Amino acid sequence: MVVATGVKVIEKAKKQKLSHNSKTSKVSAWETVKISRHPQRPILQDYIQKVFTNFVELHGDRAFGDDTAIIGGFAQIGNQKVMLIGHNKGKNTTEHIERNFGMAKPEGYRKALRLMKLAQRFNLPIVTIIDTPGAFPGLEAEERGQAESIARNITEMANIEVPIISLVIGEGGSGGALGIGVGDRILMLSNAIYSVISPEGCASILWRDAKYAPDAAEALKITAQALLENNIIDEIIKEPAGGAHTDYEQMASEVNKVLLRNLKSLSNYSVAELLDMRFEKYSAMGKFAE
Amino acid sequence: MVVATGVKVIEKAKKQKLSHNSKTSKVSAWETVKISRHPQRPILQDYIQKVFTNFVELHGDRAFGDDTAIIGGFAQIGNQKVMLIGHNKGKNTTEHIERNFGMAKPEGYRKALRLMKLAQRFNLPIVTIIDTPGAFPGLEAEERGQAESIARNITEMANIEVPIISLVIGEGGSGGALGIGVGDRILMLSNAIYSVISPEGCASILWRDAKYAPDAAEALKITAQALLENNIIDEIIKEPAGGAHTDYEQMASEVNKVLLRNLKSLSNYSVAELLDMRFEKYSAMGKFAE
Amino acid sequence: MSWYTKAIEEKKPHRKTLWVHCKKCKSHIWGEEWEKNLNVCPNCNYHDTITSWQRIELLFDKGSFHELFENISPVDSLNFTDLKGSYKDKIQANKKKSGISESVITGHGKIKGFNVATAIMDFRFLGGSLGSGTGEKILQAANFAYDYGLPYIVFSASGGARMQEGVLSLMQMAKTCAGVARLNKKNIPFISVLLNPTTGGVTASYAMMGDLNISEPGAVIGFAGRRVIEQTIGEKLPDDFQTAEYLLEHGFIDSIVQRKDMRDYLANVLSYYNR
Amino acid sequence: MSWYTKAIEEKKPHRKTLWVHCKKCKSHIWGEEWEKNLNVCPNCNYHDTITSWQRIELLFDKGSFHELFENISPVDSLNFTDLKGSYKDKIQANKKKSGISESVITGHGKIKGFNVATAIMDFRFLGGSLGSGTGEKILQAANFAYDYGLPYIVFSASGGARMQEGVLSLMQMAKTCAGVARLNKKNIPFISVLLNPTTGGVTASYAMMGDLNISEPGAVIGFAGRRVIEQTIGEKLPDDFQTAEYLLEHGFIDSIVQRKDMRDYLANVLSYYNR
Ligand SMILES: [Zn+2]
Ligand SMILES: [Zn+2]
Repeated sequence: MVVATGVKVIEKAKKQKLSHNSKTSKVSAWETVKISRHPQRPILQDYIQKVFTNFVELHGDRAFGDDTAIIGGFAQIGNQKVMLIGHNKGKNTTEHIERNFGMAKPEGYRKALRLMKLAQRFNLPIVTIIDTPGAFPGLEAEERGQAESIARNITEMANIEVPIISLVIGEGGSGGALGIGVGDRILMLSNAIYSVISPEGCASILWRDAKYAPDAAEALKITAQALLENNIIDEIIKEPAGGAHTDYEQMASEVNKVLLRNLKSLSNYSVAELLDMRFEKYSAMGKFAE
Repeated sequence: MVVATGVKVIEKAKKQKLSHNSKTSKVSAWETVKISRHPQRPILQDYIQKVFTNFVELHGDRAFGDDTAIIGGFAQIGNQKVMLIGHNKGKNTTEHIERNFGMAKPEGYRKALRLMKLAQRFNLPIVTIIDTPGAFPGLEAEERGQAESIARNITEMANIEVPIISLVIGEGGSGGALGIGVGDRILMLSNAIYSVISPEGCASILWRDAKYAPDAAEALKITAQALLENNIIDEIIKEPAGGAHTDYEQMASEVNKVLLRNLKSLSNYSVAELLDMRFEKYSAMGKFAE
Repeated sequence: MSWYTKAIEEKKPHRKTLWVHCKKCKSHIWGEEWEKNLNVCPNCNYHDTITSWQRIELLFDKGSFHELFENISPVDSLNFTDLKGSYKDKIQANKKKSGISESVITGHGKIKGFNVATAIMDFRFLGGSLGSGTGEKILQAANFAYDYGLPYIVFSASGGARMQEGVLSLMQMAKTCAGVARLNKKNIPFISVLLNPTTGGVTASYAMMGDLNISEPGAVIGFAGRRVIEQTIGEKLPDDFQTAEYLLEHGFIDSIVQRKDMRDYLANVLSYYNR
Repeated sequence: MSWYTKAIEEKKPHRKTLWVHCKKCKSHIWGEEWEKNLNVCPNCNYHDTITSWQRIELLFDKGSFHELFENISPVDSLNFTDLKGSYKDKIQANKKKSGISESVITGHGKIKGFNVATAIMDFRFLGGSLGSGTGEKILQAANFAYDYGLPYIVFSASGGARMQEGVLSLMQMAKTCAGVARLNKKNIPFISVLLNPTTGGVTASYAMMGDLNISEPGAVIGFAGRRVIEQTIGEKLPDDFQTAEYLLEHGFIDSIVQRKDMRDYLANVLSYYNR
């Protein structure tokens, strides 16, 4: 059912290709949103299987629990060993519920930070995979410090002494994405989105009605292309025509190639250079008048 | 009621002075246990008022809660500014319950560690005051990592880059005491106790009956004098005749004097020297054959 | 125009209101009394919003505050337009309304003799939202603290990230926290004062990262919005949810300080910094 | 006597038992099958205790293990005597019974080619309790790891602190953790394997401080005793309370590994250490 709807969206998107945004012949922002949320879109689990080998999953935040919305562990890509950390939405209704649709709680972010520090101890570069509608907006999450856990990750990631690559594979939902998304390279799949607020949320605040989500999506500049132009991300990984879900193998092979290239280029820097570059990178973010 | 019993104990203790342990004219280990638990014995609150000035209490572990069984904050002793952290049992039934009888939960130990790291940032020596029957043995405390929180404190205290002085003012109850008790100087009031297990607990395991607690207390060598002889502690602060509760002012003045002297002597070392000495101190603990 | 003149100028519009209506207890308070009481209700202790300049006047030694980075102001880099108009127009309107050019004032000054770098958010300017200009100023002030080895105090009052700047706004969370991270590494104290309200992306970045997190009574501090959470869990939330008192109990706030005591409290805390 | 001979010698008493009675599912298993299955019940997967030397044989490359600090043994420094006799006599009896002289074997060896320093606790010796000798050996092995830059793996199986040594025993928690703290500072991995049972002061010190905490299925791991907690809260505890599975769910264990897979698992993890 969900799948069918998703497929329909894609068909519609293909048809509208030329009509809506003709001068660049790209799909509209809202259509990109739909592709990024496509029920058959490959998720972290798929990349673990197709891009990485020898995955050793590690569990727990050492304080409260093990949040299954975030997965992490040792993994290998080619000959390169890394710490892999990412949101996992799950592939079907059972898994969606089990994984809380990839919406992490404080213990998820704290597990992620623990594993990043473990990566530092083992001297392994970190790859984070972002795919979440956002951090979980629940009572207990709030009580246990949803804000604190994201804030701490963002802060400590600035000081982590190994390379960090973040890749947005689907939805980059606001603080919930950024909580594992501070790095030396920010990559996005070509139909992924990254936004400060969901288009629906933005529309219901600024347009006073969620049905204006397509307008909000457009205004928020959440597509990979727009983010590249605004110097938020470093590189776009091209998806197969029709979207990542149409060809898992090709998608995986692209991701593999681009990750390896970026890992290699980051391996040339000393820790001090790396941290300076990371600081400069984030210092330069944003546009203002002076 | 409780008070009366306590006072009776002391009276009894005084009478038995010569009978029980005549060759050293000291009270027995079990009588010391009773003095250390005396309901009118000064607790952390009293020392905060009488030894320290300008106390700024700081709250919270930044992850789950604020455990009132452990109090911490900036404080001044003489002209010396410190981070003060300690168990607080409370002074009456209402407070006992509120403070959980000084039995801390994981969030208490985590608050303590947070404040120790804050002390490091502010470059303040740390004074910890120990007075607990033990860490709280509850279901939720266990779930949230009672063991982990104590283990982490013990481990990280080895690396804290400011001087640490620990003073046992009443009961030093096992891991619950040690969780804030690793330091460069371990001091004890003369009627305080420090034990790996409560005499009652030890008796019920090794004597198969808690009523043998006095024998267990003797066997466990839990008095300040015995611990000094076994090189566990560095110095005993003499209590007023009859126990600390008989003269708060004199007790406070002794504590003040000894803390200041130890703070001064520790201020002479570099961070590297301090950590080396601390490592050597703990490396030397224990007796074995080779 | 000196900081002091600015603060005085600002007060004028308030003086026009003869009676103030307390948002919490609904009592009517004589305007002058309200102001004399630092915009705190004498009846119920409700701590109402004050402007950045009022706070500076309240906290800093007379004449000691020096503004920095004051020329930074927002630009509408995404050409963002919603139903109510363009972000560009909003910026102009907010500048005019508030007399300041971003949602934060940054600078350095003395609190009872203790030198600090500081950033004071102003809820009047686009709801204190975190835009690129805000982030730049908060980072620059952190860098100033870093360069001069000064404790850094940030006073937050914000509805969160500034939607009209899209992901550029989101990234200000990382940008400001990168500044905090450098202070951490150099063991320079960072004190966060979370004022009513501090929510969303500001709470989930620098505001929650204080070596000390301090608040005022009753301040609302949270990540997700109350309504969103109620929709998610399908229940009504407790009344004190996301108040400073609630956060203290849950371990995220070191202490709640009355507005009138804040200056003494901060000075006292600063006196413990020993480097 | 070489380590290998020791391991072989040790097995003999087991061979005497023709049938083993599984403590969990109560089935009777043919002794040889039980042993071949590494003291794991082929019926219900119950992981029964094995001795330190059996574990060494199971995990380390043949002939690669070298024992260190083997002469360290307990002394009765407090002249501790309870109803059942003196600690001195207990030490002798335990030495004789187990053929080892403390509750832990320490040394270095190779796991599928990866060099490590290691400590393997033995529950047969005074319930694997943490005495001064135990602490000394665990610290010395940590120091060996520190000096040679080797990952350190500790296998815990312990009832906790050794009461008969009083506070000397309690201080072994701090002593061993001081060793772990030095490894942390030098970024040398510390891997903790928590075996059935790991409780009390051992759980509340080094055993819980692994960069990775690993366990075997069903292992009991806890701080306070089950009975003490039930008395405190006045309720019966859930059946799986303080099992490895329970701890995994609550965030304290990275993974639960079958005994037969432990060697491969550890080697795999060690392959990720990149210094
Ligand atoms: Zn009011
Ligand atoms: Zn069985």
